[in-house]
Amino acid sequence: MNVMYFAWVRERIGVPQETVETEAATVNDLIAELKTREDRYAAAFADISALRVALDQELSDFDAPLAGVREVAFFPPMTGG
Amino acid sequence: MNVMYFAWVRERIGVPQETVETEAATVNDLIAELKTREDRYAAAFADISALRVALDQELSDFDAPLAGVREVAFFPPMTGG
Amino acid sequence: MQVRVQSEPFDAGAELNGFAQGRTDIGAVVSFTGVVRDTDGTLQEMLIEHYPGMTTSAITKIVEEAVSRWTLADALVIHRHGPLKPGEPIMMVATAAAHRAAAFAAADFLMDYLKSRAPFWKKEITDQGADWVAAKDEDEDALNRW
Amino acid sequence: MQVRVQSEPFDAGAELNGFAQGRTDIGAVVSFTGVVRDTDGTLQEMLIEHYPGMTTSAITKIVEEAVSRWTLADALVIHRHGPLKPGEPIMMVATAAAHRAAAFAAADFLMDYLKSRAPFWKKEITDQGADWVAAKDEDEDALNRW
Repeated sequence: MNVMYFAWVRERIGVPQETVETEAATVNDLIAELKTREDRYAAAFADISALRVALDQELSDFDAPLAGVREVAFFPPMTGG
Repeated sequence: MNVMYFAWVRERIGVPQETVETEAATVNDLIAELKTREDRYAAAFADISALRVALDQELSDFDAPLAGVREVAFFPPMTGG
Repeated sequence: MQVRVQSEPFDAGAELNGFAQGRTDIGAVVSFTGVVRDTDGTLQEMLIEHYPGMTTSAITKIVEEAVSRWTLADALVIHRHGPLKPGEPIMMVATAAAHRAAAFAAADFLMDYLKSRAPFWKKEITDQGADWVAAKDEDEDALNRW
Repeated sequence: MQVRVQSEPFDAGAELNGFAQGRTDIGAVVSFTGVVRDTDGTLQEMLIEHYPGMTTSAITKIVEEAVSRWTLADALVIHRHGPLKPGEPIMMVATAAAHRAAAFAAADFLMDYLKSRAPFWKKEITDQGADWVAAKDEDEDALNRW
Protein backbone atom coordinates (compact mmCIF):
# COMPACT_ATOMS: atom_id res chain seq x y z
CA MET A 1 0.00 0.00 0.00
CA ASN A 2 1.31 3.42 -0.95
CA VAL A 3 1.11 5.86 1.98
CA MET A 4 1.59 9.58 1.34
CA TYR A 5 2.11 12.51 3.70
CA PHE A 6 1.66 16.21 3.04
CA ALA A 7 2.55 19.52 4.71
CA TRP A 8 3.63 19.21 8.37
CA VAL A 9 2.68 15.52 8.46
CA ARG A 10 5.27 14.94 5.74
CA GLU A 11 7.81 17.03 7.66
CA ARG A 12 7.27 15.10 10.90
CA ILE A 13 7.43 11.72 9.26
CA GLY A 14 10.36 12.75 7.11
CA VAL A 15 9.31 11.22 3.78
CA PRO A 16 6.66 12.25 1.25
CA GLN A 17 5.58 8.67 0.63
CA GLU A 18 6.46 5.08 1.37
CA THR A 19 5.25 1.57 0.74
CA VAL A 20 3.70 0.03 3.85
CA GLU A 21 3.03 -3.67 4.25
CA THR A 22 0.02 -3.99 6.53
CA GLU A 23 -2.97 -6.13 7.39
CA ALA A 24 -4.78 -3.14 8.97
CA ALA A 25 -8.53 -3.31 8.38
CA THR A 26 -9.26 0.40 8.72
CA VAL A 27 -7.44 3.72 8.59
CA ASN A 28 -7.55 3.86 12.40
CA ASP A 29 -5.91 0.42 12.55
CA LEU A 30 -3.19 1.54 10.14
CA ILE A 31 -2.48 4.62 12.27
CA ALA A 32 -2.29 2.53 15.45
CA GLU A 33 0.14 0.19 13.74
CA LEU A 34 2.36 3.02 12.43
CA LYS A 35 2.42 4.74 15.84
CA THR A 36 3.97 1.65 17.43
CA ARG A 37 6.72 1.53 14.82
CA GLU A 38 8.66 4.74 15.47
CA ASP A 39 8.44 7.98 17.42
CA ARG A 40 8.10 10.09 14.30
CA TYR A 41 4.80 8.36 13.48
CA ALA A 42 3.62 8.76 17.07
CA ALA A 43 4.42 12.50 16.77
CA ALA A 44 2.66 12.92 13.42
CA PHE A 45 -0.46 11.02 14.51
CA ALA A 46 -0.61 12.35 18.09
CA ASP A 47 -3.81 14.32 17.43
CA ILE A 48 -6.03 12.69 14.81
CA SER A 49 -8.53 15.57 14.97
CA ALA A 50 -5.85 17.75 13.35
CA LEU A 51 -5.59 15.36 10.39
CA ARG A 52 -7.51 14.40 7.28
CA VAL A 53 -7.23 11.22 5.23
CA ALA A 54 -7.80 10.43 1.56
CA LEU A 55 -8.21 6.90 0.19
CA ASP A 56 -7.31 6.55 -3.47
CA GLN A 57 -7.46 10.35 -3.85
CA GLU A 58 -10.90 10.73 -2.25
CA LEU A 59 -11.41 12.39 1.14
CA SER A 60 -12.49 9.69 3.56
CA ASP A 61 -13.03 8.84 7.24
CA PHE A 62 -10.70 7.31 9.78
CA ASP A 63 -13.00 4.36 10.31
CA ALA A 64 -13.15 3.55 6.58
CA PRO A 65 -12.02 0.04 5.55
CA LEU A 66 -8.74 -0.34 3.68
CA ALA A 67 -9.74 -3.41 1.65
CA GLY A 68 -8.82 -2.79 -2.00
CA VAL A 69 -7.27 0.61 -1.28
CA ARG A 70 -3.98 1.26 -3.08
CA GLU A 71 -3.13 4.76 -1.85
CA VAL A 72 -3.65 6.32 1.58
CA ALA A 73 -2.77 10.00 2.13
CA PHE A 74 -2.53 11.84 5.46
CA PHE A 75 -2.48 15.61 5.71
CA PRO A 76 -3.69 18.57 7.79
CA PRO A 77 -6.94 20.37 6.86
CA MET A 78 -6.55 21.88 3.41
CA THR A 79 -5.80 25.55 2.93
CA GLY A 80 -6.47 26.16 -0.75
CA GLY A 81 -7.83 29.25 -2.45
CA MET B 1 -37.15 75.41 -12.80
CA ASN B 2 -35.42 72.92 -15.08
CA VAL B 3 -37.50 69.76 -15.58
CA MET B 4 -35.88 66.68 -17.15
CA TYR B 5 -37.33 63.46 -18.48
CA PHE B 6 -35.61 60.15 -19.15
CA ALA B 7 -36.36 56.88 -20.96
CA TRP B 8 -40.05 56.35 -21.84
CA VAL B 9 -41.06 59.43 -19.82
CA ARG B 10 -38.91 61.51 -22.17
CA GLU B 11 -40.42 59.74 -25.19
CA ARG B 12 -44.01 60.36 -24.05
CA ILE B 13 -43.41 64.00 -23.23
CA GLY B 14 -41.37 64.51 -26.38
CA VAL B 15 -38.53 66.60 -24.97
CA PRO B 16 -35.56 65.69 -22.75
CA GLN B 17 -35.88 68.86 -20.69
CA GLU B 18 -37.69 72.15 -20.46
CA THR B 19 -37.97 75.21 -18.26
CA VAL B 20 -41.21 75.23 -16.28
CA GLU B 21 -42.60 78.31 -14.53
CA THR B 22 -44.54 77.08 -11.53
CA GLU B 23 -45.65 77.93 -8.03
CA ALA B 24 -46.14 74.24 -7.16
CA ALA B 25 -45.24 73.53 -3.53
CA THR B 26 -44.42 69.83 -3.92
CA VAL B 27 -43.55 67.35 -6.66
CA ASN B 28 -47.14 66.06 -6.54
CA ASP B 29 -48.42 69.59 -7.08
CA LEU B 30 -46.07 70.04 -10.05
CA ILE B 31 -47.31 66.80 -11.61
CA ALA B 32 -50.97 67.79 -11.10
CA GLU B 33 -50.24 71.12 -12.77
CA LEU B 34 -48.40 69.54 -15.74
CA LYS B 35 -51.19 66.97 -16.27
CA THR B 36 -53.75 69.74 -16.81
CA ARG B 37 -51.56 71.39 -19.45
CA GLU B 38 -51.45 68.82 -22.23
CA ASP B 39 -52.40 65.22 -22.95
CA ARG B 40 -48.76 64.13 -23.32
CA TYR B 41 -48.14 65.05 -19.66
CA ALA B 42 -51.32 63.27 -18.59
CA ALA B 43 -50.07 60.19 -20.47
CA ALA B 44 -46.57 60.31 -18.98
CA PHE B 45 -47.82 60.85 -15.41
CA ALA B 46 -50.85 58.52 -15.60
CA ASP B 47 -49.31 56.04 -13.14
CA ILE B 48 -47.06 57.69 -10.57
CA SER B 49 -46.14 54.31 -9.06
CA ALA B 50 -44.25 53.57 -12.29
CA LEU B 51 -42.11 56.70 -11.87
CA ARG B 52 -39.24 57.97 -9.79
CA VAL B 53 -38.22 61.57 -9.14
CA ALA B 54 -34.89 63.24 -8.42
CA LEU B 55 -34.54 66.77 -7.01
CA ASP B 56 -31.23 68.45 -7.81
CA GLN B 57 -29.78 65.05 -8.78
CA GLU B 58 -30.85 63.27 -5.59
CA LEU B 59 -33.55 60.58 -5.55
CA SER B 60 -36.52 62.02 -3.69
CA ASP B 61 -40.22 61.53 -2.86
CA PHE B 62 -43.32 62.81 -4.60
CA ASP B 63 -44.44 64.72 -1.52
CA ALA B 64 -41.08 66.52 -1.20
CA PRO B 65 -41.22 70.34 -1.25
CA LEU B 66 -39.87 72.17 -4.30
CA ALA B 67 -38.70 75.30 -2.46
CA GLY B 68 -35.15 76.11 -3.59
CA VAL B 69 -35.02 73.22 -6.07
CA ARG B 70 -33.44 74.07 -9.43
CA GLU B 71 -33.72 70.75 -11.26
CA VAL B 72 -36.48 68.13 -11.18
CA ALA B 73 -36.06 64.87 -13.10
CA PHE B 74 -38.73 62.25 -13.82
CA PHE B 75 -37.90 58.73 -14.97
CA PRO B 76 -38.93 55.09 -14.68
CA PRO B 77 -37.20 52.83 -12.10
CA MET B 78 -33.53 52.59 -12.97
CA THR B 79 -32.10 49.60 -14.79
CA GLY B 80 -28.37 49.97 -14.38
CA GLY B 81 -25.73 47.28 -14.03
CA MET C 1 -11.52 54.34 -5.59
CA GLN C 2 -12.42 54.92 -9.22
CA VAL C 3 -15.74 55.66 -10.91
CA ARG C 4 -15.92 56.02 -14.68
CA VAL C 5 -19.01 56.65 -16.82
CA GLN C 6 -18.24 56.48 -20.51
CA SER C 7 -19.60 55.59 -23.94
CA GLU C 8 -16.30 54.03 -25.06
CA PRO C 9 -15.67 50.30 -24.68
CA PHE C 10 -13.32 49.23 -21.89
CA ASP C 11 -10.94 46.28 -21.57
CA ALA C 12 -12.14 44.31 -18.53
CA GLY C 13 -8.95 42.23 -18.39
CA ALA C 14 -6.67 45.24 -18.49
CA GLU C 15 -8.80 46.94 -15.82
CA LEU C 16 -8.59 43.85 -13.60
CA ASN C 17 -4.82 43.68 -13.98
CA GLY C 18 -4.41 47.38 -13.23
CA PHE C 19 -6.74 47.23 -10.22
CA ALA C 20 -5.07 47.17 -6.77
CA GLN C 21 -1.87 46.15 -8.52
CA GLY C 22 1.26 45.68 -6.46
CA ARG C 23 -0.65 45.91 -3.18
CA THR C 24 0.50 43.33 -0.66
CA ASP C 25 -2.15 44.10 1.98
CA ILE C 26 -4.95 42.45 -0.02
CA GLY C 27 -5.75 38.76 -0.37
CA ALA C 28 -8.91 38.90 -2.46
CA VAL C 29 -10.07 40.65 -5.63
CA VAL C 30 -13.60 40.13 -6.94
CA SER C 31 -14.77 41.44 -10.30
CA PHE C 32 -18.18 41.53 -11.92
CA THR C 33 -18.67 42.19 -15.62
CA GLY C 34 -22.13 42.85 -17.01
CA VAL C 35 -22.57 41.70 -20.61
CA VAL C 36 -25.28 42.52 -23.20
CA ARG C 37 -27.32 39.31 -23.24
CA ASP C 38 -29.23 38.09 -26.27
CA THR C 39 -30.89 34.87 -25.15
CA ASP C 40 -33.22 34.58 -28.17
CA GLY C 41 -30.79 35.81 -30.82
CA THR C 42 -33.15 38.64 -31.75
CA LEU C 43 -31.35 41.58 -30.14
CA GLN C 44 -29.83 44.05 -32.58
CA GLU C 45 -28.67 46.65 -30.13
CA MET C 46 -28.98 47.79 -26.53
CA LEU C 47 -29.23 51.53 -25.95
CA ILE C 48 -28.25 52.80 -22.53
CA GLU C 49 -29.51 56.22 -21.53
CA HIS C 50 -28.29 57.97 -18.40
CA TYR C 51 -28.64 61.20 -16.41
CA PRO C 52 -25.25 62.83 -16.87
CA GLY C 53 -25.66 65.36 -14.05
CA MET C 54 -26.45 62.63 -11.54
CA THR C 55 -24.71 59.44 -12.68
CA THR C 56 -21.18 59.87 -11.36
CA SER C 57 -22.26 61.33 -8.02
CA ALA C 58 -24.89 58.61 -7.49
CA ILE C 59 -22.36 55.84 -8.22
CA THR C 60 -19.71 57.51 -6.06
CA LYS C 61 -22.08 57.56 -3.09
CA ILE C 62 -22.81 53.85 -3.55
CA VAL C 63 -19.10 53.03 -3.75
CA GLU C 64 -18.32 55.13 -0.67
CA GLU C 65 -20.99 53.22 1.22
CA ALA C 66 -19.43 49.88 0.16
CA VAL C 67 -15.90 51.00 1.03
CA SER C 68 -16.95 52.06 4.53
CA ARG C 69 -19.11 49.01 5.24
CA TRP C 70 -16.44 46.47 4.29
CA THR C 71 -13.14 48.34 4.76
CA LEU C 72 -12.17 47.75 1.16
CA ALA C 73 -8.60 48.36 0.07
CA ASP C 74 -9.95 49.58 -3.28
CA ALA C 75 -13.06 49.65 -5.45
CA LEU C 76 -13.72 50.33 -9.12
CA VAL C 77 -16.89 50.94 -11.13
CA ILE C 78 -17.01 51.47 -14.89
CA HIS C 79 -20.39 51.91 -16.59
CA ARG C 80 -21.02 52.54 -20.26
CA HIS C 81 -23.88 54.39 -21.94
CA GLY C 82 -24.92 54.68 -25.58
CA PRO C 83 -25.46 51.87 -28.11
CA LEU C 84 -24.03 48.41 -27.36
CA LYS C 85 -23.98 45.14 -29.29
CA PRO C 86 -24.81 41.65 -27.95
CA GLY C 87 -21.84 40.16 -26.09
CA GLU C 88 -20.29 43.56 -25.31
CA PRO C 89 -19.41 44.47 -21.71
CA ILE C 90 -21.85 47.04 -20.28
CA MET C 91 -20.18 47.68 -16.98
CA MET C 92 -17.72 46.34 -14.47
CA VAL C 93 -17.20 46.37 -10.74
CA ALA C 94 -14.07 45.34 -8.85
CA THR C 95 -13.39 45.15 -5.12
CA ALA C 96 -10.20 44.39 -3.20
CA ALA C 97 -10.01 43.40 0.45
CA ALA C 98 -7.85 41.47 2.89
CA HIS C 99 -10.30 38.54 2.92
CA ARG C 100 -12.65 36.99 0.40
CA ALA C 101 -15.92 37.45 2.31
CA ALA C 102 -15.61 41.25 2.27
CA ALA C 103 -14.61 41.39 -1.40
CA PHE C 104 -17.56 39.17 -2.42
CA ALA C 105 -20.13 40.95 -0.25
CA ALA C 106 -19.04 44.41 -1.38
CA ALA C 107 -19.16 43.49 -5.10
CA ASP C 108 -22.59 41.90 -4.63
CA PHE C 109 -23.81 44.99 -2.75
CA LEU C 110 -22.44 47.33 -5.44
CA MET C 111 -24.23 45.41 -8.17
CA ASP C 112 -27.55 45.42 -6.31
CA TYR C 113 -27.36 49.17 -5.77
CA LEU C 114 -26.08 50.05 -9.24
CA LYS C 115 -28.94 47.99 -10.69
CA SER C 116 -31.68 49.98 -8.94
CA ARG C 117 -30.11 53.26 -7.80
CA ALA C 118 -27.74 54.38 -10.57
CA PRO C 119 -29.60 56.50 -13.17
CA PHE C 120 -29.35 54.27 -16.24
CA TRP C 121 -32.15 52.99 -18.45
CA LYS C 122 -31.83 50.21 -21.00
CA LYS C 123 -33.69 49.97 -24.25
CA GLU C 124 -33.58 46.81 -26.35
CA ILE C 125 -33.86 47.07 -30.12
CA THR C 126 -34.91 43.71 -31.57
CA ASP C 127 -36.32 42.40 -34.85
CA GLN C 128 -39.76 43.09 -33.36
CA GLY C 129 -39.17 46.71 -32.35
CA ALA C 130 -37.80 48.70 -29.42
CA ASP C 131 -38.67 48.28 -25.74
CA TRP C 132 -37.46 49.77 -22.48
CA VAL C 133 -36.25 47.09 -20.09
CA ALA C 134 -38.57 47.05 -17.08
CA ALA C 135 -37.11 47.06 -13.58
CA LYS C 136 -37.74 43.79 -11.76
CA ASP C 137 -39.36 43.57 -8.34
CA GLU C 138 -36.65 41.12 -7.34
CA ASP C 139 -33.99 43.77 -8.05
CA GLU C 140 -35.72 46.23 -5.73
CA ASP C 141 -36.21 43.47 -3.15
CA ALA C 142 -32.51 42.60 -3.35
CA LEU C 143 -31.69 45.93 -1.65
CA ASN C 144 -33.31 44.63 1.54
CA ARG C 145 -30.48 42.14 1.90
CA TRP C 146 -28.08 44.89 2.98
CA MET D 1 -15.33 24.26 -18.02
CA GLN D 2 -11.61 24.55 -17.38
CA VAL D 3 -9.45 23.45 -14.45
CA ARG D 4 -5.73 24.20 -14.43
CA VAL D 5 -3.21 23.40 -11.71
CA GLN D 6 0.20 24.86 -12.44
CA SER D 7 3.36 26.29 -10.91
CA GLU D 8 3.66 28.98 -13.63
CA PRO D 9 2.18 32.44 -13.10
CA PHE D 10 -1.02 33.27 -14.98
CA ASP D 11 -2.38 36.52 -16.38
CA ALA D 12 -5.71 37.08 -14.60
CA GLY D 13 -6.76 39.83 -17.03
CA ALA D 14 -6.05 37.75 -20.11
CA GLU D 15 -7.90 34.81 -18.54
CA LEU D 16 -10.91 37.03 -17.78
CA ASN D 17 -10.97 38.36 -21.34
CA GLY D 18 -10.71 34.87 -22.82
CA PHE D 19 -13.38 33.46 -20.50
CA ALA D 20 -16.86 32.96 -22.03
CA GLN D 21 -15.78 35.29 -24.81
CA GLY D 22 -18.19 35.98 -27.64
CA ARG D 23 -21.07 34.27 -25.82
CA THR D 24 -24.30 36.20 -26.11
CA ASP D 25 -26.35 33.98 -23.78
CA ILE D 26 -24.63 35.28 -20.66
CA GLY D 27 -25.24 38.54 -18.82
CA ALA D 28 -22.90 38.15 -15.86
CA VAL D 29 -19.28 37.17 -15.31
CA VAL D 30 -17.80 37.04 -11.80
CA SER D 31 -14.12 36.51 -11.12
CA PHE D 32 -12.19 35.97 -7.92
CA THR D 33 -8.43 36.33 -7.69
CA GLY D 34 -6.58 35.17 -4.59
CA VAL D 35 -3.42 37.15 -3.88
CA VAL D 36 -0.45 36.42 -1.58
CA ARG D 37 -1.10 38.79 1.31
CA ASP D 38 1.64 40.26 3.46
CA THR D 39 -0.14 42.41 6.02
CA ASP D 40 2.87 42.90 8.29
CA GLY D 41 5.51 43.25 5.58
CA THR D 42 7.43 40.27 6.97
CA LEU D 43 6.54 37.61 4.39
CA GLN D 44 9.41 36.52 2.19
CA GLU D 45 7.68 33.74 0.33
CA MET D 46 4.59 31.56 0.33
CA LEU D 47 5.12 27.90 -0.53
CA ILE D 48 2.09 26.00 -1.82
CA GLU D 49 2.23 22.22 -1.63
CA HIS D 50 -0.41 20.06 -3.28
CA TYR D 51 -1.37 16.42 -3.88
CA PRO D 52 -0.81 16.03 -7.62
CA GLY D 53 -2.79 12.78 -7.95
CA MET D 54 -5.85 14.30 -6.34
CA THR D 55 -5.81 18.04 -7.04
CA THR D 56 -7.30 18.24 -10.52
CA SER D 57 -9.97 15.62 -9.89
CA ALA D 58 -10.98 17.20 -6.56
CA ILE D 59 -11.32 20.65 -8.15
CA THR D 60 -13.16 19.23 -11.15
CA LYS D 61 -15.77 17.64 -8.86
CA ILE D 62 -16.28 20.95 -7.05
CA VAL D 63 -16.69 22.80 -10.36
CA GLU D 64 -19.13 20.19 -11.68
CA GLU D 65 -21.20 20.62 -8.53
CA ALA D 66 -21.28 24.41 -9.05
CA VAL D 67 -22.16 24.12 -12.75
CA SER D 68 -25.09 21.83 -12.01
CA ARG D 69 -26.42 23.80 -9.02
CA TRP D 70 -26.50 27.14 -10.83
CA THR D 71 -26.73 26.22 -14.52
CA LEU D 72 -23.55 28.09 -15.33
CA ALA D 73 -22.68 28.85 -18.94
CA ASP D 74 -19.02 28.34 -18.06
CA ALA D 75 -16.61 28.06 -15.14
CA LEU D 76 -12.85 28.35 -14.76
CA VAL D 77 -10.44 27.49 -11.95
CA ILE D 78 -6.70 28.11 -12.05
CA HIS D 79 -4.62 27.27 -8.97
CA ARG D 80 -0.88 27.60 -8.59
CA HIS D 81 1.53 25.62 -6.45
CA GLY D 82 5.20 26.11 -5.58
CA PRO D 83 6.88 29.28 -4.30
CA LEU D 84 5.05 32.62 -4.59
CA LYS D 85 5.98 36.19 -3.69
CA PRO D 86 3.80 38.74 -1.83
CA GLY D 87 1.30 40.39 -4.20
CA GLU D 88 1.36 37.49 -6.69
CA PRO D 89 -1.92 35.85 -7.75
CA ILE D 90 -2.31 32.39 -6.15
CA MET D 91 -5.45 31.31 -7.91
CA MET D 92 -8.46 32.48 -9.82
CA VAL D 93 -12.07 31.46 -10.27
CA ALA D 94 -14.47 32.72 -12.94
CA THR D 95 -18.16 31.98 -13.48
CA ALA D 96 -20.52 32.99 -16.29
CA ALA D 97 -24.32 32.87 -16.11
CA ALA D 98 -27.39 34.52 -17.56
CA HIS D 99 -28.00 36.49 -14.36
CA ARG D 100 -25.79 37.99 -11.68
CA ALA D 101 -27.16 36.10 -8.67
CA ALA D 102 -26.08 32.73 -10.10
CA ALA D 103 -22.64 33.97 -11.14
CA PHE D 104 -21.99 35.47 -7.69
CA ALA D 105 -23.30 32.49 -5.73
CA ALA D 106 -21.37 29.96 -7.81
CA ALA D 107 -18.07 31.87 -7.48
CA ASP D 108 -18.62 32.23 -3.72
CA PHE D 109 -19.42 28.50 -3.44
CA LEU D 110 -16.35 27.55 -5.50
CA MET D 111 -14.09 29.62 -3.24
CA ASP D 112 -15.53 28.13 -0.06
CA TYR D 113 -15.02 24.59 -1.35
CA LEU D 114 -11.59 25.19 -2.88
CA LYS D 115 -10.49 26.69 0.44
CA SER D 116 -11.33 23.59 2.49
CA ARG D 117 -11.64 20.71 0.03
CA ALA D 118 -8.94 21.17 -2.61
CA PRO D 119 -5.68 19.47 -1.51
CA PHE D 120 -3.39 22.50 -1.13
CA TRP D 121 -1.35 23.52 1.91
CA LYS D 122 0.27 26.91 2.40
CA LYS D 123 3.51 27.56 4.22
CA GLU D 124 4.61 31.09 5.01
CA ILE D 125 8.32 31.89 5.16
CA THR D 126 8.86 35.09 7.15
CA ASP D 127 11.78 36.85 8.82
CA GLN D 128 10.90 34.82 11.93
CA GLY D 129 10.87 31.39 10.29
CA ALA D 130 8.51 29.08 8.43
CA ASP D 131 4.96 28.12 9.43
CA TRP D 132 2.14 26.14 7.88
CA VAL D 133 -1.02 28.22 7.54
CA ALA D 134 -3.68 26.71 9.82
CA ALA D 135 -7.16 26.10 8.46
CA LYS D 136 -9.72 28.38 10.07
CA ASP D 137 -12.89 27.11 11.74
CA GLU D 138 -14.81 29.82 9.89
CA ASP D 139 -13.68 28.36 6.56
CA GLU D 140 -15.02 24.94 7.49
CA ASP D 141 -18.20 26.55 8.82
CA ALA D 142 -18.63 28.45 5.53
CA LEU D 143 -19.42 25.14 3.80
CA ASN D 144 -22.66 24.92 5.78
CA ARG D 145 -23.97 27.90 3.82
CA TRP D 146 -24.47 25.71 0.74
